[in-house]
Amino acid sequence: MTLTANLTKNKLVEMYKMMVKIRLFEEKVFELYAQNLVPGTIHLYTGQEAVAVGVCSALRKDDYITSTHRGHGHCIAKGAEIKRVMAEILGKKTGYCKGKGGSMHIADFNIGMLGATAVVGAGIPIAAGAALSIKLRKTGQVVACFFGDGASNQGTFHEGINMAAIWQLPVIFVCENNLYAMGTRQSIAMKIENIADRATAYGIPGVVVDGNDVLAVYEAALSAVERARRDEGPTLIECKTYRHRGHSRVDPAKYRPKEEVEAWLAKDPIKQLRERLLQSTILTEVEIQRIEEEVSTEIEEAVKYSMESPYPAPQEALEDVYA
Amino acid sequence: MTLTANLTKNKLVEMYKMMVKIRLFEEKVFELYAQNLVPGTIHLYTGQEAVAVGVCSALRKDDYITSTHRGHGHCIAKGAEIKRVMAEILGKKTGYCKGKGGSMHIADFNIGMLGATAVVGAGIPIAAGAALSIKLRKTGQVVACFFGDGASNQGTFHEGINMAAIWQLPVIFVCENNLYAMGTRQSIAMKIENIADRATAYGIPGVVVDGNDVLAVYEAALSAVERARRDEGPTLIECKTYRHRGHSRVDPAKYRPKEEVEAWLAKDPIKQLRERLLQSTILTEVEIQRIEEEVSTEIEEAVKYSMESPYPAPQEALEDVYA
Amino acid sequence: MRKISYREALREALREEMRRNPAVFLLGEDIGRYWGGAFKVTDGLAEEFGDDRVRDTPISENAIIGVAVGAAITGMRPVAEIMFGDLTALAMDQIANQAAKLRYMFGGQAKVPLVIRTPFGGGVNIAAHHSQSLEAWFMHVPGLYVAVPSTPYDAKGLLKAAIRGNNPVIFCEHKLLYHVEGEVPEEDYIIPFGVADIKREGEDVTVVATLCMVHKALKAAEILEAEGVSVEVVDPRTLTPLDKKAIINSVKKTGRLVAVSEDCKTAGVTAEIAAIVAEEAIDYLDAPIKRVAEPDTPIPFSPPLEQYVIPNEKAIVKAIKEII
Amino acid sequence: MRKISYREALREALREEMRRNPAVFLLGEDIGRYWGGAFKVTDGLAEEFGDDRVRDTPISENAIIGVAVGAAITGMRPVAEIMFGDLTALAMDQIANQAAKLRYMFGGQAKVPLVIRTPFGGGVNIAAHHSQSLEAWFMHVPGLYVAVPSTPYDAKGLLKAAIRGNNPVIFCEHKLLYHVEGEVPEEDYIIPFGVADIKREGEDVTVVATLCMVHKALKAAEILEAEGVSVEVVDPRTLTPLDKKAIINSVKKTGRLVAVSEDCKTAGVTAEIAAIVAEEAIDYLDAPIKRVAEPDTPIPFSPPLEQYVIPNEKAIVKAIKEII
Ligand SMILES: Cc1ncc(C[n+]2csc(CCOP(=O)(O)OP(=O)(O)O)c2C)c(N)n1
Ligand SMILES: Cc1ncc(C[n+]2csc(CCOP(=O)(O)OP(=O)(O)O)c2C)c(N)n1
Ligand SMILES: [Mg+2]
Ligand SMILES: [Mg+2]
Repeated sequence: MTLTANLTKNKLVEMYKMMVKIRLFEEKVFELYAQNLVPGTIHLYTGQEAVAVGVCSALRKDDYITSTHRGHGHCIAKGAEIKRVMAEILGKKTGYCKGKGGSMHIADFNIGMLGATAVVGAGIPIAAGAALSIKLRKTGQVVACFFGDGASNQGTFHEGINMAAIWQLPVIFVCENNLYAMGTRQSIAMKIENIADRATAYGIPGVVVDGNDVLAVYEAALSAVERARRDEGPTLIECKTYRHRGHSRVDPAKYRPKEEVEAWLAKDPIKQLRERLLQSTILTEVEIQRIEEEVSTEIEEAVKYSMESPYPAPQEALEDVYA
Repeated sequence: MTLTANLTKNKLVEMYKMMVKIRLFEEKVFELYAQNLVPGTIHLYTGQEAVAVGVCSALRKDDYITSTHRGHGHCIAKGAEIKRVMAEILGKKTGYCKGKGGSMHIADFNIGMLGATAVVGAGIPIAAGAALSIKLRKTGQVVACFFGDGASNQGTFHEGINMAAIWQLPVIFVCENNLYAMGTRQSIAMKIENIADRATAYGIPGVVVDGNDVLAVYEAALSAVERARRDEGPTLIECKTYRHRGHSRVDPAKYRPKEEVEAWLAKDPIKQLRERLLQSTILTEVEIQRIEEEVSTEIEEAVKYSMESPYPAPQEALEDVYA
Repeated sequence: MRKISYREALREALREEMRRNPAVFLLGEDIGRYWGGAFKVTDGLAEEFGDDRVRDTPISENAIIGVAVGAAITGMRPVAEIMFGDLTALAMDQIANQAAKLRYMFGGQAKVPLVIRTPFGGGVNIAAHHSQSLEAWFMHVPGLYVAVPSTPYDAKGLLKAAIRGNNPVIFCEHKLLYHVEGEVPEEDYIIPFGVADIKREGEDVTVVATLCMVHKALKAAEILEAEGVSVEVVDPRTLTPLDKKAIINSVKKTGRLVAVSEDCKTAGVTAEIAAIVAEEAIDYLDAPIKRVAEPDTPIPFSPPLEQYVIPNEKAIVKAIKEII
Repeated sequence: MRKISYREALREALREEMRRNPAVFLLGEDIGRYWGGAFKVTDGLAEEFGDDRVRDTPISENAIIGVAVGAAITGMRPVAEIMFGDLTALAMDQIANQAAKLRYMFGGQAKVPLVIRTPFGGGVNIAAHHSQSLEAWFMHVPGLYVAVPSTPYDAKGLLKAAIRGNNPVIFCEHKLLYHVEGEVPEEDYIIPFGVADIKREGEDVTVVATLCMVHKALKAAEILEAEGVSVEVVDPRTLTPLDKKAIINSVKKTGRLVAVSEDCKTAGVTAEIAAIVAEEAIDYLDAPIKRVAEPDTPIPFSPPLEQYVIPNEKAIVKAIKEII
């Protein structure tokens, strides 16, 4: 991992801090889950932090993102308040969706986070539509659309990216290839190695990037975003990465060979960036320590806030069906 | 167009005759339609005969095909009786589907014609499924799946071909690229020129072939079929062709430039084969004349048969819902 | 008042709303300058508004709706056309799981001002994949509105209301109605959703019908008038929201209900109409409820078969007579 | 008799039918050796029958069904799993337009022996995209059968019947039933489609319920027994074909009907049940029909919200009391 000339020290530190925030947030969610405090299921983002942070760091505040069942990281990287993310995950009235959405459906329209859909692949045409809207309204925004390797086998991938391509829409398609869709290895579900090669089918560029190298992700995203903003159309970016935990809840992920897991844990994106920042003396051990403390404090506050928040009143279930 | 060593004289003459049969059949359907004798709509195959005939000539009798709204040619090429095809188009009880299906839903399971679906692209996973069945039953058959350029933008194309690829199924995907989906030029609906390039996305071979050259189609199909029969998996074959008439019924096809139409009419697949057969003295003018007469007679008989056939009784509408 | 066709009424609604609000745009297969829509509803609009606002799409129904959803939640007002109602089956995820539910899932953050126009119904011999009536599927999806205009007047007023509204609407047209003419004022008007129209007043029996069936019910009413039976024809105009009150009030007056719809009988539109009355107005009934609908079969191709399954005025007359 | 869970009963049915007939095979996402199905129904089957017959698929719902259709019409007997019932929306074209209609369109040439297993229902806090009950959509599709087993016994017998039959079946399971135990004989048996089961006999009111709601209806019946009200609980077991006779006979006896289902009320399962009785047995009714179902909202995530929308025994008791 080399540091890039494009990034100020501040930005690098911000990115590092954001990755730590996502990591510690997710570990806290896991902890709460283990204590039976989180209803339903959860899909943690640990291990993939470099993707959300690398991509969102290349976006403007008013740019949009769309997200998935594994979306906490995307929300936080786009700038969501973690206390409201946590409150939503706990089903509280103070959550972003008033408890109606939960972990799999967080949205914050104020920061351009257009929401997570739990139907795998369904966000792809929606992202293309937001990009069409941008183009028609001429606002110069860009959309980043996150989805997994598994999602790339859905019809929506084909139809949605094709439409974005023909209309040259300002959207970047970010495939987080963490090698598995639940217990299904990529090689069981497709014959090709690089999902980025599917870009050929639509006449758009496809790029493979080390998804555990936040700077590489950032650079790839930035150039795709700039391309989109120049009205040159979409790019498909495949980020090779790995989830540290099982797919959801209680999945022990026994389908993954031990050596594979270890190899990927050794490539932990946060550790990699930390080492680089230390080496290049952008951060000291003490500063790193301080960042972790700050983040931990913020998370503790978020937990406190969301634990103390009330549940919605039952009849609120009847609200928000129609505008 | 060069004649291929693989083909006996007999087979060449048969292929020629089959193309003529489809052409004259379709012109007869058009005539009947103009006389208000055909209910509903029709999508004629004229101009594309080389595709159905080239492909079906490479198949065994017990191989399967799936078809589309533009399916008369596929049926006939696979060996359907034209009188029963015509009867179905006219809504008669003697038709292949007892009048329940009509032009867009002809099937003849006895000859491996697994039927036409009028939902564009829907036949693609169905064909893959028939191929899976073959593989599980170990019968050594192959499936040929016909669909249009427009269909290649459907999610079913992506999902169905991907599944066929990963399971290495004995199916050949035949895209009849006639440049238009209704009034929509290919270039409006996709950025790429060769639909065959989409094969890359699935890790299977993609081949472009002159769809107006029946021998080229035959060769491409044959090698794909042999590959499939060797259990090496699917191939995507794109046949560049053109429909001579409008999309359906009364479409005057004004969206097509005159020069384009003329250029393609000059490449008429039947004319091309006829010239070649004459040149190589495989057929004489007289024999060609005789073939046309034979075919015309057969078609007149089919018309008579189907015109004289009764309509189904109204209450038959209630039959065949469940097995 | 001038008369125009249902098709023209729809086109006028689109044109007026596109002029009125630049956020309104159209997308769908072959709706643009090369074809003008399979049923010519959008004919000429690309010429006025350009290809950007009258956008031809690839054959990708699920993405057409998905793209429209994405545009709708970010400030546009898309009107998507699905060429045949049967093909909504390909887009059910984006319609029922995304368009209809995003607002709710996101706690009210999203607004989804999206209209999906699509023609349902049989009668033109294009068989099982191009002839269904699937309104009931959409009635069963909270978060969606369902419009079912039977006349040019209703078509225009409802479509304008749909486009100006902030909720996703399945706007159900009918292939056999496009050429039907009727009075339509030149002035701007909208028809609010959830307000039924009594298409004919009567005393002896209430017929609730939609789309083509309104016209067949009116014919049945005329036939029966000669026999001294007075039929009230209630056209809900939107199935969601449904003007229950109008239906119940009519049944209170007549004491008899025949629910008529072109869809398959089981779990169809008429089931819901019947159930509402059985729940909320059973005491006013003087006879069993009757449903007139298609038998539970796909739509066959051959004309005599198709005519057999599509309900006609005779079937309505028969049903009425059975409970009079 | 030995007791096993609903999940085990389903697995046994699959195992026995796979042993019995080599044409039976399974396909779906994560049903194979690495996961054994999201709800573990197929756990262990890949080990016995191999990956070819217990086939993991990509995340491609429409093609899963399409592939199954192609296999079914060429001699195989696929059992496809759609991981969550909500995702049938992605496969509606292959389910409703292809699987259900091919036989008819082709004039009876095709046989489509295809079973689609999928879990519906809420109660586990996984929100709007993983909790719906969509049986009514499928009841509205002629050519399909719809099974709704409420007990391990029914689950096994109906699944075996589904696999041996020659028609496409949507086999609706319920997430909250998988762990429920009940008596299941060791011997081979099948339960024919279209035969309701009176889960409890009673005199005063008929409750028609399916899936989880059968158990809640039985609880309601117990509660009311203490108050001297005798409730009959009719479980149709299959919604298509529907045992109308059993429902009507019960209503003839009790004079009262409460239809209960977990789906959204409008145009849902209870609408059809109510409509049938309003058409065919209204004269036997001593009170209005009642429907107990979910309000017309998507399923919310937060536990108090979700509990509010899912019908429970209290709601059933209340509805019964309103008409007693
Ligand atoms: C259309 C659809 N099919 C199946 C599921 C169940 N499911 C939830 S997540 C998941 C795996 C997704 O894999 P991938 O896209 O690679 O994302 P990842 O979980 O690896 O982040 C599946 C199958 C779903 N939610 N939506
Ligand atoms: C899924 C679907 N969308 C739209 C239609 C309406 N339609 C019928 S044929 C057709 C064009 C198909 O184009 P292509 O696949 O290129 O086949 P061609 O007609 O050129 O043979 C369309 C849009 C349909 N039948 N199915
Ligand atoms: Mg993955
Ligand atoms: Mg074409």
